[in-house]
Amino acid sequence: ALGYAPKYPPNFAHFDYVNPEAPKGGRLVLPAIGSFDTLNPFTLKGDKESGVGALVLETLMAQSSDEPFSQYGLIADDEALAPDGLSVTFHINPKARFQNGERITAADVAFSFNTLTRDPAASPNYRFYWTDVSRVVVLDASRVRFDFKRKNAELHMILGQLPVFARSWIPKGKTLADVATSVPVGSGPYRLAVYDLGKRTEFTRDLHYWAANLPIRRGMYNFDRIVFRYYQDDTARLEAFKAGEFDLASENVAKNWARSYRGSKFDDGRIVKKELPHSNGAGMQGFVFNLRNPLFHDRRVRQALVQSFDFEWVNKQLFYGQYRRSPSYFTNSELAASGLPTPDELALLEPLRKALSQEVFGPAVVPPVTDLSIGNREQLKAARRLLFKAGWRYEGGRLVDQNGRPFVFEFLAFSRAYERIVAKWQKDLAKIGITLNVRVVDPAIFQRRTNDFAYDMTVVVYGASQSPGNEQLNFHSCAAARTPGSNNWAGLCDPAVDALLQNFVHFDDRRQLVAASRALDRVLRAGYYVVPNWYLPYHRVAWWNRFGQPAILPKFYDPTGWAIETWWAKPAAKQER
Amino acid sequence: MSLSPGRRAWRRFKQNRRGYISLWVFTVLFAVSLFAEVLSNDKPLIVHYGGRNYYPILFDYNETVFGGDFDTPTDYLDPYIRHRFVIDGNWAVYAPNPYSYNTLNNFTATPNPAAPSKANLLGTDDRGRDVFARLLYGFRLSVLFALVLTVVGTLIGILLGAIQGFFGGRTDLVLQRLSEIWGGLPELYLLIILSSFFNPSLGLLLVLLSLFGWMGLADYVRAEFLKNRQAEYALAARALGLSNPRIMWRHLLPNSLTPVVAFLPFRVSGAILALTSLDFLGLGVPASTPSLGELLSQGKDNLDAWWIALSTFLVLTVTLLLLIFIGEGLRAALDTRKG
Amino acid sequence: MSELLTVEGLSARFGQQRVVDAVSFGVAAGEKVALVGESGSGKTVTAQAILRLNPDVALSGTVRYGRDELVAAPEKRLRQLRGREIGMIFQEPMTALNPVYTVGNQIAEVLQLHLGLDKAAARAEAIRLLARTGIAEPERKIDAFPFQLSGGQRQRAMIAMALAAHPKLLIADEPTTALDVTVQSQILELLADLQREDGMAVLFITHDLNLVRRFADRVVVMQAGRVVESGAVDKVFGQPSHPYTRALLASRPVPLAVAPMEEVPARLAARQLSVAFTRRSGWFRNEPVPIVRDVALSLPAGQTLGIVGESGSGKTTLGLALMRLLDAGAVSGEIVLDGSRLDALRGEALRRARRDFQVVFQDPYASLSPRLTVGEIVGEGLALHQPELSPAERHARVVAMLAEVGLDEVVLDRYPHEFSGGQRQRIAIARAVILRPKVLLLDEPTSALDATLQKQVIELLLDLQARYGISYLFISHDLAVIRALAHRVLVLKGGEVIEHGATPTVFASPREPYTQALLAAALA
Amino acid sequence: MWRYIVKRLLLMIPTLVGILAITFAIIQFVPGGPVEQIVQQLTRSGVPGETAVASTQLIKGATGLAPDEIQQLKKLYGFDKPPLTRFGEMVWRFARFDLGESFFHHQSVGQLIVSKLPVSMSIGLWTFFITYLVCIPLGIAKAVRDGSAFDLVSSTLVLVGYAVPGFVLGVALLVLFGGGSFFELFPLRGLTSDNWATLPWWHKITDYLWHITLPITASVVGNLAVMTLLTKNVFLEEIRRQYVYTARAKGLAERTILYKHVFRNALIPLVTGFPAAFIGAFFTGSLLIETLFSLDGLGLLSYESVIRRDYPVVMGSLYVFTLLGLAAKLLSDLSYLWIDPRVSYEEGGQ
Ligand SMILES: Nc1ncnc2c1ncn2[C@@H]1O[C@H](COP(=O)(O)OP(=O)(O)OP(=O)(O)O)[C@@H](O)[C@H]1O
Ligand SMILES: Nc1ncnc2c1ncn2[C@@H]1O[C@H](COP(=O)(O)OP(=O)(O)OP(=O)(O)O)[C@@H](O)[C@H]1O
Ligand SMILES: [Mg+2]
Ligand SMILES: [Mg+2]
Repeated sequence: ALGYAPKYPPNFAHFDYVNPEAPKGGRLVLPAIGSFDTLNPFTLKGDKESGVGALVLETLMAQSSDEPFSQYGLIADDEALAPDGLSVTFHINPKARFQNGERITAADVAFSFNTLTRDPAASPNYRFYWTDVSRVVVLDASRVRFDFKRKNAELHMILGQLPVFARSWIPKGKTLADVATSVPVGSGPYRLAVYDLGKRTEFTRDLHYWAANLPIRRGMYNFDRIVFRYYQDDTARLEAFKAGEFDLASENVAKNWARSYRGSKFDDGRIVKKELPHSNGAGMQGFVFNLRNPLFHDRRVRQALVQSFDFEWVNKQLFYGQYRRSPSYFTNSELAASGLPTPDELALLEPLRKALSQEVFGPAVVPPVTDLSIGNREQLKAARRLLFKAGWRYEGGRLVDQNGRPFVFEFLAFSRAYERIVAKWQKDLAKIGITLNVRVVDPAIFQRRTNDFAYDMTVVVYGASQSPGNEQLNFHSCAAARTPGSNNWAGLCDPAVDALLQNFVHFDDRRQLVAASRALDRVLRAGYYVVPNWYLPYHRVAWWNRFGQPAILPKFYDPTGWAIETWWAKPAAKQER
Repeated sequence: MSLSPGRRAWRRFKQNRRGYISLWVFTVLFAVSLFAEVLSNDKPLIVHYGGRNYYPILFDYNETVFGGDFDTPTDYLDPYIRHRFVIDGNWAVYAPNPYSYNTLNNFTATPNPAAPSKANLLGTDDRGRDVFARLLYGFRLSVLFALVLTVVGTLIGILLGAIQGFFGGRTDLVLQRLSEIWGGLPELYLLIILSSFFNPSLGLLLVLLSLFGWMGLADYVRAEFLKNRQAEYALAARALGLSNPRIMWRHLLPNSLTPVVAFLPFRVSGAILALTSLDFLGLGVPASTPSLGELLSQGKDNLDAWWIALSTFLVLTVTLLLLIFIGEGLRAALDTRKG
Repeated sequence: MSELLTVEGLSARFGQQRVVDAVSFGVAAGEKVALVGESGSGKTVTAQAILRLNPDVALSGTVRYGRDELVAAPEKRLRQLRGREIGMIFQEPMTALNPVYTVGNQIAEVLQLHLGLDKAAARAEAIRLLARTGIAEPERKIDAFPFQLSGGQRQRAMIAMALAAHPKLLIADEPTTALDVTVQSQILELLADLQREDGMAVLFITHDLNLVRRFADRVVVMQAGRVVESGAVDKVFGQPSHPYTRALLASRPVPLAVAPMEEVPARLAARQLSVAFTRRSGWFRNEPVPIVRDVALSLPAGQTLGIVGESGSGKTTLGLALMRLLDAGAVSGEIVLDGSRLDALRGEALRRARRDFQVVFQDPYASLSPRLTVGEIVGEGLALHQPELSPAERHARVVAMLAEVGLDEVVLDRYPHEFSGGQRQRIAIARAVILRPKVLLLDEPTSALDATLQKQVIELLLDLQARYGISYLFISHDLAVIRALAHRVLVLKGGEVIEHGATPTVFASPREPYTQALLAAALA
Repeated sequence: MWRYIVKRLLLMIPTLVGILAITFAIIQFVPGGPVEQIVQQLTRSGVPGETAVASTQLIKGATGLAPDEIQQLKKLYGFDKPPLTRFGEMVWRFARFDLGESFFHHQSVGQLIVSKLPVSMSIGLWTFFITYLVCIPLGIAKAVRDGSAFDLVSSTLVLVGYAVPGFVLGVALLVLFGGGSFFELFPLRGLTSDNWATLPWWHKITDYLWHITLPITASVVGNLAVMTLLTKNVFLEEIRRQYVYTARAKGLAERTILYKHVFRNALIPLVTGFPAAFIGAFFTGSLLIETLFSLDGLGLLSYESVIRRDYPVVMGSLYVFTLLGLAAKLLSDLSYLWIDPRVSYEEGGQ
């Protein structure tokens, strides 16, 4: 665990969110989007298959789904972080076997690591992921050590996520690219049985799965067969679901959820439609102000614009009221600040008091709420007051600055969807004399322009995990603001923020991390760098009613993974069609 | 019996009842759409406020004029403002359909797209704009756009096809190759490049689509000319000493128009649809521009909101049918061997 | 004799316009009936009405063939009769043949359809038929497309097609217009043979009264859509009762005195003129086929050069070559017009020069743009070459010109397909003559005209020649016309000039046996 | 003749090089090259859907790629060489029919195209044939009965078919017959069933036909109108010519007259559309249908390669299809000569 005591004791029986008595058998058919042309999940090129990574391959450590970041032994049954924090040693479970029956050795681990970080055909993500690892040393058959370049609080955990495959998979002298269409030799619970490139894969449960009786696997992976079917089109996918071609659909468009998941099959209970709560961190999605544009330098201007956005209308009229406003950069988690600062937070904020606005020390800033029955006239008036204070005035029906230049800015979007979402705001802004233009561009151009920060405003997500870290620097630091292609979309460069960001580089326990996150959250929110959007605190899922689910939901999960891992087929239910 | 060729052509056109009626219907529809501003507008035609008359359809008035808060042009559909128009002897006359093509109906009760109701006869689109208003304006814009595009494309196509077919030989070889190269250009990339420089607009699309729109037709005209230039009447025309352009124009062209006329209606409707075809790249016209294409793509994205796709589809089909029937009439008018 | 075909009160209308009005006549089995009448009198429409070929025409009355009534008969029954029982020869062989199939294919089609021959047999039979119509090298011509044949050859292909299935009744619309006398008599003999063999009856339309006299048993005279007189040939021709018939008979072309030859400088001269068409033989080879060889000729100003020769001898080709209307690649030799080289002219210069030499094509129908009105067709050259004329003047000139060829002003806005064969020929003449060129090529200009009109046209031509000094290149197989008109004649055979001299000389003492034969047949 | 063909074949080379050169040049200016695409794919951050999908993973990759990594990527894709060199290499490869390697797929461009052929052929060829097989007789029948009720009704039907946008029709078919909401008659995806390989051959055929029914219906319906009306117009133009009377006088059946005599005269305009229709059937026509029915064909491939800037695929398929297109065009030009003996490609008009 990272900075806290793990929930499960060393000899626990099973995870809470599984049914240890779940019957084995049956089949689960799942949809996948697009197509695949490679069975090798590691290469840079190629459309990836959906199941191999999760079903055939296993990692050194396994993560539980009801804790922020805790790992339990899987291929490695023990892990030891060196006292100086500059290396970690994993001990390989002697029972660990590849699907071909060979023992998993330290050499396989090292080989996997080296392949992923050195093979030119591998996705550079792996290199980047473990960039702080200087080398891997095979100590003996069952022990392997990773040396670090510098101290890094989470690196040993991140190494626990290393997928391990057998050396025999890649013949000598070949690279990952040469084995693009051969399945990695892994140690996972399923074997790939049949595949039809681009269309379908079918996995069968490995009856000799070595880890079947480990506590972290008890009650899990209950299906005998798991099938992925590939769909290119969403409408077709939905129809196929309703026709029973696959078993589980999760929906991420509000309108579809409200309008398309209907019909007799839903009414008579053949298909279950559920909203499953989760605690996944939602981070912050929002319309970000590009501070590189002087137009947005004044905090009051930004605040005015935040004021003028009528989320309640958007949510009701466009999203069927399904979303909730994101108040925080760590929405939907304990990392989000609320109310007045706690002593822990104050301890971090107090030293910076001079550099911070007073608002930071008050209750955490929340976005305004409109009363739908009367509209947002009052919010608009408030926004106008702020603009007046910032020196703007009216001339010829438009808002202008001291020099008579009108207030015009452009919203850069990569899809028509945002044009729609912004339309109402556009209209409201017009009411207070501001012109908002929406520019929809091709994704490639969007990428190019976001890399160059060539926009006034665009929509972004500040992603947040349960365990924030370095990425926060990339989001908010001055250094990142100057680096093209970084994620500091706002161009935020504030010494106080930079100081707070240091808390993510070193921390000793989770409490510190929570305080650091909340302190940062307060400062960012008081700076009005984004117009907060919304998030969904539950998964929108529907499934054919022929499966059993454990009584307890995990906290952090995605529906498909949850189904694969913990569901079982109801024995009586008809499986085949 | 002795009527000028033009009159006779017109008579032949009229004899084609379907084409003639279609022409009338189409003209009337188009004429009506030219008055869209009066029929469908979020600005009242006339407002009587505080003892004075205002004409919002012609002039912009700030909200403060009507006792509102903002020093910006009035939103006349805002209940706050509407309320002010019914008290104190004030009144306002709204257009029959009180929405313009870009009017968000803030106040629909149901989420957007909203089904047809009293407030929005044909429902609203996915961001709350009145479908009827968009159809009306969209029809006008699309038809205009399509007509211009068709005329330009057809003229270029005929010209180049005629030259290739008539002169044959080297002219044909060279022009054909050039147009092959031209046709091989990655249109999509050109659009992407252009759209990274310019904001997409109708004009830009018009230019681009005309640049590529002539090619198919040119091949047909070329084929007809290749065939007809060997006819004896062409030889006779040459014997008269007519110049090449004149032979092409007077003698060959009228006899080579069959494919042109057959394609004409499809070119018009194709141009209407072309407005959407680039939407998925964000290269189409901005969604604020009312076009049938935009509606259609909305219909696609909101299939269960059947009123969008259905009404657009009906308008398109009717337009197309009218165009085709007019096209048939035109064909009959050009067919001197009948009537 | 029992009547094979009875036409009773047949009327035909195009729209409002009634062009055939209550026509009645009959044809008995084995009988030869001639249908005569001035150009545009409705002969062709009547003939086509019998088989109901033209869907645009509204018919009334009865046509009885054997036991069938044809005006109301179902299509299916008509189909059985067409081609098998009743054969049809069309007036304009160029447009009547399908341009994209070889003539062999088109003849064989009838044989396969009606006689059930297989492919090879049909082909052999087609060759035999072509040979019987007097086409040289029928094995080769059978694979020719219509455009590769001369006017006379096309006409004979058409005849072969009509006779292929041994019909009981043959309707022949001007079957010999493009044929010279020798071939003509050959064809007539063929018809007579078939009549003897199969008892075939013939309804034939012609303006050649000589032919009627020689060939027909009975004659029906039409005028303006009505039958004005009918009966046995001897009787009708002996004592014509109707004034129109009398007029018709009276207007045989009389030899006109040809002014004695004086030595005038040549207006048009050619030396070593040769034409060779390339024939596509398969994909790989282009085979040159020489059509005209080393022709030398000279045409003095204000005079007429008659070009005669059997069908397919290259007259049309020679004429077109002189007029610079063939692809430059196909023609070699020198052409001189008024002292300047015509063969060297190109582009714009050639175009401007064209005012001075005009053409009347052998097949007038094909040479008229289908989508231009007669007014436009005739006025076009004027507009181009005399732009100084105001539209009103031009209109007046066009109307006057049309009147001179016997067409009324009302036709100005009609399209070529709305005319009869003879009317179209006159339109073509009007188009060329209106420009008053220096040289005019007339390719069988009077073949479709009845005697009255023929005379009128010839007089017009002579008058123009006298007034404006126009030189004519006059291609015709009608030696009477040649003798009436031409100062000199040139006899072509197989593409070569075999005789060339002053008309009286050549006519009086033909040197070559071919010319002798020709003359003997023509002036018998 | 032979000379003309040779000339045309030789001219294909400059044409091809011209097209490739211009496209290549244009590509240099297209914003957002493959490296950017890859980087975006790798980092996949900052770009939300409707709402941020809540993450269960550590956001680690979300820190962007280091500049030297990007340099490496560029090298991997050969962007370190100057454009002219790259173009030269490409043309040389193309000359040997080596189409190169895809940026994003593991296959060579050649393999990629070949692997998508079954789908494209299925949709393309069937659509092509059915379209012509329906349109020509229908167009002829309409020409013969011009102005009749039959004419009106059939016009309206094909036009409605034309006006229904392909995707609407496709979706409608899917929803109606796919079994999700209404009738369960046809499968929703793919060319064949999952167990196709195990079926006896006659079942293979029926299974295949069963699968392609919906996609082909969707793609045919919209195609009918243009061809039908073109056929009708061309026939109307020809049907009143003199040679038709001659054919009729021979006693030929109306069918024979239409399908033999008139048809050949009317064929040129019909054949003119062939190359475009043929290439279109493979190359562009079926993107929507392909996605809708999860058929992995060339339409999708070429669209995706454009969007993803997979330049080797863009150029490779451009090359192949241009070549095919040029060949098809040559064939159609040659067919003119066969159809109408009067046509020639000699210099005309002086
Ligand atoms: N399609 C048509 N539309 C209108 N009028 C027509 C049409 N075809 C022929 N006519 C007219 O009908 C009349 C009779 O024509 P027809 O062809 O029968 O004459 P004809 O006796 O054969 O003359 P010719 O000896 O010159 O061939 C002519 O006056 C002609 O102008
Ligand atoms: N385009 C062509 N291609 C090949 N051969 C041709 C072509 N045109 C004409 N011919 C041939 O040339 C020969 C001469 O034809 P031409 O038309 O000059 O004859 P003509 O003397 O005018 O005969 P007619 O009196 O029958 O009109 C014929 O045998 C014909 O088959
Ligand atoms: Mg006639
Ligand atoms: Mg001739």
